[in-house]
Amino acid sequence: MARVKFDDVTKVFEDTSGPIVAVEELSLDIPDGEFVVFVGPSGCGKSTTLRMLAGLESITDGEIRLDDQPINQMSPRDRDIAMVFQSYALYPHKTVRQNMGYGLQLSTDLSDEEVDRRVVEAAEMMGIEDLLDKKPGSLSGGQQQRVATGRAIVREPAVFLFDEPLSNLDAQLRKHMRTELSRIHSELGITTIYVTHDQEEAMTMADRIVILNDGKLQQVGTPKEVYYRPANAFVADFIGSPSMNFFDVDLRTESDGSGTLAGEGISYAVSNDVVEMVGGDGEYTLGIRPENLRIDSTAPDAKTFEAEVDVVEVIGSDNFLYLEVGGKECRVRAPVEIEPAEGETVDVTFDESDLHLFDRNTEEALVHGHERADAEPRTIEQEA
Amino acid sequence: MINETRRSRLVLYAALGAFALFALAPYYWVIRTSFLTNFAAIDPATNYLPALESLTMAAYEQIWERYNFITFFKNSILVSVTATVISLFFSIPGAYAFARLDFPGRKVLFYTAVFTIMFPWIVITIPVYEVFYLLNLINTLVGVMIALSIFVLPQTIWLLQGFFRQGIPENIEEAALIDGHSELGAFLRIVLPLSAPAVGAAALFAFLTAWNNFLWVFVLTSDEEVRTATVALHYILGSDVLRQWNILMAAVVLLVAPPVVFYGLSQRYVGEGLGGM
Amino acid sequence: MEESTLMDRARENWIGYLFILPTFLMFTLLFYFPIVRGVYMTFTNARLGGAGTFVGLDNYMWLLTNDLFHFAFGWTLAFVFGTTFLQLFIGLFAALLLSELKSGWREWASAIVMSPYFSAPLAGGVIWLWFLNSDFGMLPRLITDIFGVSTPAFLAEDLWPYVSLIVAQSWHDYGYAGIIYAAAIVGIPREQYEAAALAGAGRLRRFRDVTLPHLVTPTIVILALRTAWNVAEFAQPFELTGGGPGTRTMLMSILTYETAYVNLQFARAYTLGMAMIVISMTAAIFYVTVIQDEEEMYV
Amino acid sequence: MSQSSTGDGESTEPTEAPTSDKPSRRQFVQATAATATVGALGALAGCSGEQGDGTPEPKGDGGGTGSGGDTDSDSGGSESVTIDYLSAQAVENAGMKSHFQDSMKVFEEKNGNVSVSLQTASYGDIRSKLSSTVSSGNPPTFAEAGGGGLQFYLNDKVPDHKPFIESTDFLPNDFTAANKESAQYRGEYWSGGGMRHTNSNLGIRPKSFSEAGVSNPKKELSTWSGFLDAVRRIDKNQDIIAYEETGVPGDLESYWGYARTAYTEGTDPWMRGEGDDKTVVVANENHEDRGKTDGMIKTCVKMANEFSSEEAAQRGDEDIPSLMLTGRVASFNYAVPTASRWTSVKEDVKFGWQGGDGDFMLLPHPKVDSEFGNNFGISDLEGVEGEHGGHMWALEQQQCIFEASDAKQNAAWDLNMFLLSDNEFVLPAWGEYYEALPGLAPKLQEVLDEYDLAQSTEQAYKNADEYGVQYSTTGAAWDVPDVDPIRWTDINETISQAIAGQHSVEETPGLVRERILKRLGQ
Repeated sequence: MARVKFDDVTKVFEDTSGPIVAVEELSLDIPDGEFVVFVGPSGCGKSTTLRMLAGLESITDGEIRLDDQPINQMSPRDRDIAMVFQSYALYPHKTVRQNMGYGLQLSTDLSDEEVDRRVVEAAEMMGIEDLLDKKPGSLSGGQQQRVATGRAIVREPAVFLFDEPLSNLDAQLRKHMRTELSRIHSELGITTIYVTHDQEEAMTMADRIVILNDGKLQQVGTPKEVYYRPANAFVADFIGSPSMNFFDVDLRTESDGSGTLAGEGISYAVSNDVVEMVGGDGEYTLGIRPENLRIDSTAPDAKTFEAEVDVVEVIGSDNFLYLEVGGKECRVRAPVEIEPAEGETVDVTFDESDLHLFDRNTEEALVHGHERADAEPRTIEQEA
Repeated sequence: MINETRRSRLVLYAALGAFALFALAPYYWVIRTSFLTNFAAIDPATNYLPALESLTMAAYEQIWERYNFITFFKNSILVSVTATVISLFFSIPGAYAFARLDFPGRKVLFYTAVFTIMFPWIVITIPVYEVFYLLNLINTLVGVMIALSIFVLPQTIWLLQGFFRQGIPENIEEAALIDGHSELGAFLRIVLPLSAPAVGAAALFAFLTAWNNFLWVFVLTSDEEVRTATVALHYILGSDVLRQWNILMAAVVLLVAPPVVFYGLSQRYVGEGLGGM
Repeated sequence: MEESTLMDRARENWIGYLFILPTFLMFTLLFYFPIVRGVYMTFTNARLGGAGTFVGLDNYMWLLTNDLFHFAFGWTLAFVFGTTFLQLFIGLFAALLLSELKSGWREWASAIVMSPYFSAPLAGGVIWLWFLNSDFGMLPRLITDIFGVSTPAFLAEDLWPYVSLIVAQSWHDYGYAGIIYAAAIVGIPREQYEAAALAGAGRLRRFRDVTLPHLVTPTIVILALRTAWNVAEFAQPFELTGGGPGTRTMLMSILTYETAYVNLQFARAYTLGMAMIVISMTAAIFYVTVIQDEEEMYV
Repeated sequence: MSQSSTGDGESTEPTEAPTSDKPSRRQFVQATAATATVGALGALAGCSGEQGDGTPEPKGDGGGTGSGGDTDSDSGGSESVTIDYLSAQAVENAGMKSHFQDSMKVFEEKNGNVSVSLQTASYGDIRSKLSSTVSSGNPPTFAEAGGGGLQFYLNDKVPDHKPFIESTDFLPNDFTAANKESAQYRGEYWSGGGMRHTNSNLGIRPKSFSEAGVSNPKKELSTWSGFLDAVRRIDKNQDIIAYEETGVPGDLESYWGYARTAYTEGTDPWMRGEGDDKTVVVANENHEDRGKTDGMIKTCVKMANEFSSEEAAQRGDEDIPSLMLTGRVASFNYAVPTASRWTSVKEDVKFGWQGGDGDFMLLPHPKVDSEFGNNFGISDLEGVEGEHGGHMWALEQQQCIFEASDAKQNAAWDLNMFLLSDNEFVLPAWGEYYEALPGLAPKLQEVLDEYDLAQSTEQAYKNADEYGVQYSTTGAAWDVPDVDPIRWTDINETISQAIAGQHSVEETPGLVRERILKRLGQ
């Protein structure tokens, strides 16, 4: 049980071509028992952060504290952590039982019976009690994953670390394991840090999501926060699937205080509220999620723009429409009854409360439509 | 493997047969000669398959009488085994460091090591002799052992680093660190036991290379007492007068048979993974 | 952000250095020091027993104007080219054939087929000397008996000594390529062949589309290593033709040996050695460049 | 006074003599220091071994021709020394090898405090072996250094041998002519002589020659014209190589031998003149003897081209017995006294003519007659007449003492005298195990008296005896430092290349000349 604190943590790798900053001045406070997911594209520094916490990478600068105790100089075995690797890293020459019990034998002075009791307990929890006497080589990927998780559970550590543990599994199993891991977390209540590049995994599992890019912290927040109030265009783009549509637009203020967002193939009238919030004319990036776009020929013209249908993907629950707007692709998640023919021109609209506006240069978020609209954020399910 | 037909099997066997012939025909002529008298070996009247009664062990007997082959073989075995052990002792950690640890200068050091594999040895015989003389190791078995250990070291490192790079699961040492091992412990208790097959293969190659080595043993010794079988063959060949083909070929058989048989017997155990990649 | 000093980094990675240190001490003793010394000697006129004085680039001038060196350099390149590729192809062919056998049979067959590689190179020279001997050798006798024609002197006549040297060397060393290829081929997942077969690919096409792509790295390794080793090869060609007849098959390695130990001109021998090193190191650099790319895949 | 000791001011009095073959600590320290100065290769050894006042102190009497046994009284008092002796002769064949091993024990018994560590290398390897040992400062005490010994002497690795030679009352007088010529360089003795010599002669297969109509080989084959005639007939009518040149550069001593047969009185065919003032005869347009020398070079190449196998340029002499005994070669010019070369191939070799049914017969090299040039189409030789003669191997067997302590050097000299003069070693060595001519002239008769020798051995002895000065050691009389590269590379390699078809017959002498001159720095 522990609280994890990152304090201006920096990691620099020396390379022949010069130093590479993998993590830059990361500060983060993770309270005891929280399930935190680090997410970001590959190379963003999320794994490095995790490995620094595990003690597998040295910390170039800054401090990591575990329950207020600095652990920078501590060796991995003294940190009271357990880690599950993407490759599982099971010992091929040991049985599942030995694999799971090995850490306990090395780092505690528990009796063999006690170790075995805990191993069996963890195995039951993971549903692998039948596999205890097999060697990893004869197990399927999913089974190996369970063993690796079981090996971490047995340790009853202060912190669980997961480094992309599910990315070698097929989609079905991955979904299943997600709920499994969430269940285990709620059962054990151990602080968990989980690294993934899959935003869906992050959204479904995390108490809080930490989004990293290029070694820099982008945003920390609950899944809803990062979904509805992305701090910048990167987060907006990264979270949500299919990802957000972006359009370069100029805001022209009308005499009545309202305005029009105009860009290539787009013209959309916005209320005074929005104009007020952005602070007047200028160049912005308009972001709008596919699930917030609607095909609606009845909507007012000022809030509609035309688009040509490129491709229609029927996935059962929804239809994914790929449209062309001003030469750019625009993705729409539409209800099943909306199924335009390819090549058809349709009218597209959205609610003002769903728009996001970003500074075109800094990419910082300026306006989230629903903030002023005061609408209770709708969940994806409701929308569907 | 797929769509087997009788005909393609036959073609396969025929091609393999041709290959075996190419590989073995020169050996056959050597073995045949070694079991004949010197004159019968050069007599055109002797058939390809000599009559049974013309076969004789005379050449081997003479070799045994004339040359101290027991000493030579004893030396060969002793230095080859020692060189194998020493080179493994050095190369296992070295190759491991090259393959799986990351530290400043690793690449440069690795390339310098690779460079030694490809170096034409004949160019440095005299300076090497000097070094060994300064260390008082000329004409000693210890000197030969050291020289051969270093001689086989580059290729052993090369083979092992390839294995460590690909044959050991990712992150396994890190898992061990987290489980409570020190870095050294992770290497000794986890990585090493996993490397047994690769170490076996590297040992085989090291042994064969040491056994077959001519140049260094030749340069560093002149006493018969410390001569190995390979160098002894050269001396038998090089003596000005002796061109007794049967004896020469018997010596070749004695020299070539152990490594070839040894390889034949052990390669199925060490099998694949010799590639060094 | 404070700068980490060299010492800090060394301390952080102590285990890596510790693991490598013994090896490098050994290498220094037997490689680096002698090499440096040898390079120095190329700028002196050191001879047998004589320390030699500094002569600048004289030895290199001698080298550049020496006809035999020109010939040996060219022939060494041809020899290395011929042997390396022949070893590569024979080895590949052997590995492909062996991969078709069932495991169990395969081990024994490969022990036989690869066996020449495990004989001492010195013995290889003697074996072929005897096998090709015009008067008592097996091959000339077989050819005469079967075809009724007299054979050329394989080690003396026309282009035959060149062919013989290349074939004998290839005989001895194709096993190296064979073993590496065999390991690579065994490592190719069966499913890939089955997928290709389902897609209607014939044997040749499967080889091209499935096998070949897996053999790129091994091929580069074999090419580079064998190039360097074939340059350095001494024992076998020395026993087989010794550079003769005349000096018609003089290789760099034999010329170096003779300059050092017959003419006792060490400095010149080392200078010749430098030329060998140039060839080997070209291969080495090529190789290092390639594995560097390769290695990045692991990072 | 050893050359190397001159000005060696830093020599110190040894506190104790080394008692084993390990280098003394002092040597070790010096060697280490020298190596620290990079580039001191070769400078390591020589001077460091010198001890005391630098003058080796040979003892008075070498022990007469009978035995070197009773002379150890002043070779270091009660000190015992071990000397390293590097020999190629000791491994020439099996019999020789055991004889050497036994003889070393005999020697040790006769010289109480000396023990010998016998090291061996074949003649093909002894040169490289010595090079590496001497260059790095670890020379043997005594070695069969051959022509390389001269190099070592000139580089101060080998002391002046004159004090040793003068310490005996029968040297250098009892040396064979070949040893006298070989052991000295411009008047200085750099070696203690060679144990034995062999000479090159004509070898024929009587069966082939009698079939070709030869009935009195000694007469009919005594001239090149006669020999050529017979060879031509054999070449035409028999399925055999009529004449095989042993044309690998290392075995063209055959040519060295018969090159002399265009001359008389032991005139050197290649080089004349004192000291550094050398006149090279080969292809020398201004020299009256040019035709004789060039003519024999051309004869060599032409004989090989017309009669020898394709492999002639690679043929080593050791191949010939097998070939002749299986009826593949009818004649060659590299026949040596050593009959065991033949019996080791076939036990019941019929030596000598045997009414035309012999397996192998040894004759003198044919001598050039006035018609030969015309007969063989070599205009240089027209009208030239010469004598029988051949090459005498003597340089190759020269044995040198290397720089070492006085006690070791003296022990080495004792060993040299033992090998030269002790009948217990000499007679079985050259009469039984390896038929050859002993290095001391008086021993020849003793060998002849003691053993019943094969025709080939006896004839070879006779040739050396009868045509004395014509059987000389090629190169020994030149007195040039580069004698070995000139003989083996400039002359032999060039001729071997010609036999291999790399040069034409006509251009060969010119190339030989060019290379010799370059070597001599002229």
